[in-house]
Amino acid sequence: MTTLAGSFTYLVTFLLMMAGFFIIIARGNLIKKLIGLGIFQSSVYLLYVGPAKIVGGTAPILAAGFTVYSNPLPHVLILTAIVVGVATLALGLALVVLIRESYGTIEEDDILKLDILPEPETEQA
Amino acid sequence: MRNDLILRVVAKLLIPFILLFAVYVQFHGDFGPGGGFQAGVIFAAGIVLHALIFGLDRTKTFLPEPWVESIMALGVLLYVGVGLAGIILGGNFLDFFVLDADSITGQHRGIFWIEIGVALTVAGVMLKIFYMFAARGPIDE
Amino acid sequence: MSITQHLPVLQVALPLLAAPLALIVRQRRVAFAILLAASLACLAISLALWNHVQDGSVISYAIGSWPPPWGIEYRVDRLNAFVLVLVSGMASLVLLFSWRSIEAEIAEDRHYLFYTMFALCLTGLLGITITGDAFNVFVFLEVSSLSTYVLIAMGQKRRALVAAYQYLIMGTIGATLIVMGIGMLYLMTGTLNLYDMAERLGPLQGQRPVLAALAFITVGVSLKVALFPLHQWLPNAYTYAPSAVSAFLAATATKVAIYVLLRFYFSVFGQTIFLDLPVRPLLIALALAGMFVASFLAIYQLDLKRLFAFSSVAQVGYIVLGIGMGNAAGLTSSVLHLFNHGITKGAIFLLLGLVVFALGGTQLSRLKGLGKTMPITSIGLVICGLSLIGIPGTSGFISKWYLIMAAVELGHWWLVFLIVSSSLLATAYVWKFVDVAYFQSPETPAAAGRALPLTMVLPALLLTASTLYFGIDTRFTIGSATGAVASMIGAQP
Amino acid sequence: MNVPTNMALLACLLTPVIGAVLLGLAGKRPNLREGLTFATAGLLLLVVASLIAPVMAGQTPTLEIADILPGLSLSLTLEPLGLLFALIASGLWIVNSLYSIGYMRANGEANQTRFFVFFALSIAATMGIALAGNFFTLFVFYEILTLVTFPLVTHHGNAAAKRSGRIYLGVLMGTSICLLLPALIAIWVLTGTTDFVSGGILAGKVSPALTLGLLVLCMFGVGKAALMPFHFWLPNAMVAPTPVSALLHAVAVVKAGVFTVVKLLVFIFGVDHLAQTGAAGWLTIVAGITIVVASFIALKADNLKRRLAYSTISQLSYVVMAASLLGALSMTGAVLHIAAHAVGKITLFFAAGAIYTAAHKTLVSELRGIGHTMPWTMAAFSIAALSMIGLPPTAGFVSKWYMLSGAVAIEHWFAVGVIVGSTLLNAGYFLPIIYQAFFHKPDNNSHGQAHGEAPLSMLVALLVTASLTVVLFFVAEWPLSLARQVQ
Amino acid sequence: MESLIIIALMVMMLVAVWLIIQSRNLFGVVVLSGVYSFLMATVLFALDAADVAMTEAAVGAGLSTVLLLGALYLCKSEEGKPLHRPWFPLALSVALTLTLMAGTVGLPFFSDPMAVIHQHVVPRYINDMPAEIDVPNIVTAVLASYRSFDTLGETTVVFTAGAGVIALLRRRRNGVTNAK
Repeated sequence: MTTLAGSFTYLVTFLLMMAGFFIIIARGNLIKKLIGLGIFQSSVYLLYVGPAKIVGGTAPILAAGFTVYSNPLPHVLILTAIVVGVATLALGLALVVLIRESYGTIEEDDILKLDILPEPETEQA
Repeated sequence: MRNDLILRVVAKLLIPFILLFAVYVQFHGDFGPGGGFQAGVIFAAGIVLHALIFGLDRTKTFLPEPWVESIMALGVLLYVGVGLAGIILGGNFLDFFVLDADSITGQHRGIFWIEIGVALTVAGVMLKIFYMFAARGPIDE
Repeated sequence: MSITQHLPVLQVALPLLAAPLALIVRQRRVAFAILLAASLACLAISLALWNHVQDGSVISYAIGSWPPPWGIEYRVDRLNAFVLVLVSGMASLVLLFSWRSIEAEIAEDRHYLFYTMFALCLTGLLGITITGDAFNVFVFLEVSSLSTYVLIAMGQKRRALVAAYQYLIMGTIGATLIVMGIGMLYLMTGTLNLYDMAERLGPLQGQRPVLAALAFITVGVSLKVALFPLHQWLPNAYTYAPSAVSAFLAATATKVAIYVLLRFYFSVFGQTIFLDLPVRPLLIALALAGMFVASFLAIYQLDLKRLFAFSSVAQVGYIVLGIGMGNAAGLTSSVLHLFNHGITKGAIFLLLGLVVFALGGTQLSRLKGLGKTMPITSIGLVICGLSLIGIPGTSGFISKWYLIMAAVELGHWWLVFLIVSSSLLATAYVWKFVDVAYFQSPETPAAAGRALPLTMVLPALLLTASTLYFGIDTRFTIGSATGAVASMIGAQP
Repeated sequence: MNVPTNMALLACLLTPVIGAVLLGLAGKRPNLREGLTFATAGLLLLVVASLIAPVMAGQTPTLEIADILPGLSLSLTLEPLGLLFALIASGLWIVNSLYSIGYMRANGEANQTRFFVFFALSIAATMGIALAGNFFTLFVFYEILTLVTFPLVTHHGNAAAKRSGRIYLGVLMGTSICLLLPALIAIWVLTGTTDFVSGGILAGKVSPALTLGLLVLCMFGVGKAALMPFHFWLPNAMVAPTPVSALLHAVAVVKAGVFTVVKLLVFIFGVDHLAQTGAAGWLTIVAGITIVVASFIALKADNLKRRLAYSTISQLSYVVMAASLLGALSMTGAVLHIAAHAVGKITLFFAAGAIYTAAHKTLVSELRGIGHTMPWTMAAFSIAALSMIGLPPTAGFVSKWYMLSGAVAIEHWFAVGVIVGSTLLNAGYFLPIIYQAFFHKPDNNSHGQAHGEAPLSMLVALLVTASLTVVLFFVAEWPLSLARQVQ
Repeated sequence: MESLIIIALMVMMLVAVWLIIQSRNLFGVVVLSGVYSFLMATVLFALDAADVAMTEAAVGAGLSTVLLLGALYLCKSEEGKPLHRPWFPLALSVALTLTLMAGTVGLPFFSDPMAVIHQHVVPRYINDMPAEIDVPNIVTAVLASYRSFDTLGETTVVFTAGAGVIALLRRRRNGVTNAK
């Protein structure tokens, strides 16, 4: 098995990672940044789950007639990772909503412009 | 769309099944894919559907916000409680062997309860988040 | 079975229990009481653990009675016992402080949520510190991070929201990089237990994935440490967060991140890894850059909170510099400064909390003549400032002493010079406060704010006093630090 | 070591501190405050004096305060040199308080309580330096002294005070942290100790080259010794009230500097070690140059206090140079000169302050005929000036004599030349003042308004110190006996 | 064969991501991200990670999309600004990725049964679990018993998110109780 064919999951992992990272730093829209962040996080799934697969094996659920199972441990870990992802997204979006309420925009550079102006002495709504 | 008859009827029929499916996923988790987390999400989805069709206020009548908050907390409490039970019964934290004379049964018991804890918290949180977002109208200045 | 052998897990379980309880009661007094009890218990536990491991023994606790590496192991040695003491101690003090402090800064109906979040943050930090399982580190890192974002966003100004958002983005990137590194290590070793990992990495030294994992983890943790140039999130976060939160974060969050770095470098990879990658020169370079650039930026700040936030970035430089030098003295200085600077910065931000409480803000323009209006507070700030500079008699001097000693041992005289000259920059930004507080008179003669409650003054002064105390009586700090370093270097595969 | 003497050491440290606290509390009632100042100062002098006997008897009382780091402790020890310094500081404190009270009240200075409190604290720090048992302890108190004198230097709090305050802090802290601290740590790393041991601790442990390096770090690191090019903080500190200048120049700060220099040369580097390695040769040259250059600047200065400041710089370098000659005689001279210069220079500043208070004059050129209106002040001034020049019957003569003969003894003709030459320069910038003061008629132009002597307390103070200058000449034997023990 | 399906799905994922990068219509982006998550779920399923797939489908494709749409609705912001100065970020991310990719050479190959991850800790989960815990779904066993503490942490993370959202979005009855 050649290196490339053997490591295509890794290849995809890093392509996704790159894409997500690019969206995060290149895009000014706060929601889009969060989507990029989501892609960045999800790239990890493949890093873990990819190598766990054994061709010809089956899902790690004991059943008669199967002897080869894929590796369950990475699955467990990634379950956690997914949950962390959505938790982060929820908080991020909550922040975005509040930012929208108090700044009136969710474009990064507009916000930075507003922050240069002196702070209106009203607390955030 | 609140007063779309067909939608209401379909929902009335659908929601119980969704909740039932949630329960199935919850307890079938030991055998097939699924478990507390997925069950919690599906359960929340059912309630959310109800809220979307019959309106948030009606949903809140049988599932008020404070309850939801308490449910999220109860899930974690239950989980930690199972852990501490392990200590009280002379094992380590989250030690399921000691939960029953027969260690296998003990394991099953422990898994059962913590899965419920997970389901409670997840369902509670998902609902709460939905409530929070729904309670905020779009902003216009 | 005695309760004592369950102390390691209770260290984390108690605050974890306190969080949902605080949410259920929905009542600030009860929530506060629950949390104070929990954090004091944590402090007691951490001291007991610290005391237990001082003879060099290691406590290992198998959660669920599953032996490592199959189950998750809690493992306490002299290094993380020391950090546990710092974290839980600061938590108790800051909590006491927050009781009145948040009244002025957070809406009444959110106080119980503040305490819930605080409990979760504490849980996360303690969990990171005590666990012996790589993935568990990540999970609790997220618990602490998520709660931190919320705590920061609870600040009064709307900029707090943006600060929290920026931190959320950078923090998540960091955490993801860390989990990637952990994943690679898992793929190479097949285990997640840090110490099992260390053994199985032995024969793999120098293999590319291991080095890549090192890179991932270093960068990821550096984001959390706010190591220059990955520090952008820190100044805003510290500036706009509620006072109590700033104090707690400044004293513990970055410190725990540094602990993670130490743990992975010395307990997992082992020092031989440094032969394969130029990590040390890199760390030294970044640390120096941070020390100077951040100090320079600090000099030009107009808000005292922000000024000291930048100084935090600079001080992190000192800690990382010690790691970069990597000899016993250097590591000792890092662990020492981790503790000493935690105390000092905690004190500073609590004192600033007093200023906010009394005057409503920390812009230098508001602080003219502070030496007259709030004499004790400003003297406290001056003392802590001296500790930042490293004047003898303060705790800062002790850690700086070891740092310079490390450089002398290595014969890096240029480094000695750079270290001391950077502390002159510290003098410059501390002077800035002195100038405003003592040489400028307030425009409005009656600038004296409202009376300060004892529950706020007490923790602040206690920390200020200990800044001085640990500068004179160093048996506890140096004893623990040297012990920690011994356990680190001993833990090499 | 019997308990009482140890406790006496601690008492030396604590008396002024406690005094400071009480002063702060008594702030509201000036008379009580001043009374406390005297009580504290007197008590301190008694405590120090009580230590003379044991030290003369050859004891060295020692006291461990705290172990800061393994093998590095805050500890106090008393040896002859320290005793001499402690005596000077505590003795002159009394006189200085007497003077300060008059000065502060006559000139209606603000924040007098703060002034007296920090004055007491700086005395405490000075005691710490004098009694330091090792280099580390000395360094600690050295820094503390810088910090507690800072509020005194910036007493007026105006722009000028702030500027000179920043220079004061910058130079003293910069030099000590950037040069002295690395040297200290290096010495600790190399030898494993920083204790003051007669004969030094470097001998045999450190290569000549490294010794030279460390010496450079230490000598320039002690910014308080005002060795050029780190001297300029001293003239800048002139903005402070005159009692503070007296403190800086005579009682505490610069004395602490030269004291540190001698202490390091004798007890850390070791005279013999330096002699063998020849590492101290450059120091003689630098000190000599400082003496001459400073004297020339003094010659040009028209502002009286400025002239005195530069005279101080050159006088300090006498001590440094004499010590750097490493001969027994010159060392004795150096130690003695610390005392001689102290009493002399404090008199001069008292006089300058008195003139300012009574006649509001600060320029030398304004002093024509002032001897007629302020005879006592100018008489004292003249005596002190003679001591500075080094003429009998004053203390300055004795110390200078020892230094000169020390230089001759080891045939170091550069040093001899410097001493002789600078003596002429000293005469050059002091004698004209005296001559004008007494033998010119006061020119009755604009500011010739009638004025008498300064307030009594000030007059008394400066007469006391002036007479001390003379007394030291006649009873030079017992300070000498102390000084001789410093080897 | 299996591998080919997986690769095909992955390619589709990459296409979805490419479209996400390109598009400025936020609504479209959100939908696309849902599609992406769904593809991810199928990939995971093809990789025999049934539980993960199910979760990703429910959470990634379902919940996240709902949340995003909700936020979009609240923010009333459909159009992202045009991409500005993309070259520096692009260079940065490419450089980062290449360096990291270099590191992966030497990781175990896809579906290599001899890889250490299949050899070390896991065998006990697969072989001894029936005797120790005896539930058919090994993932459940590991998740709920062997590594139940991680799951506690996971639950705590969810709880944190929930409490956090309350703390942030709860409408204030009274402003900051500042005066006193």
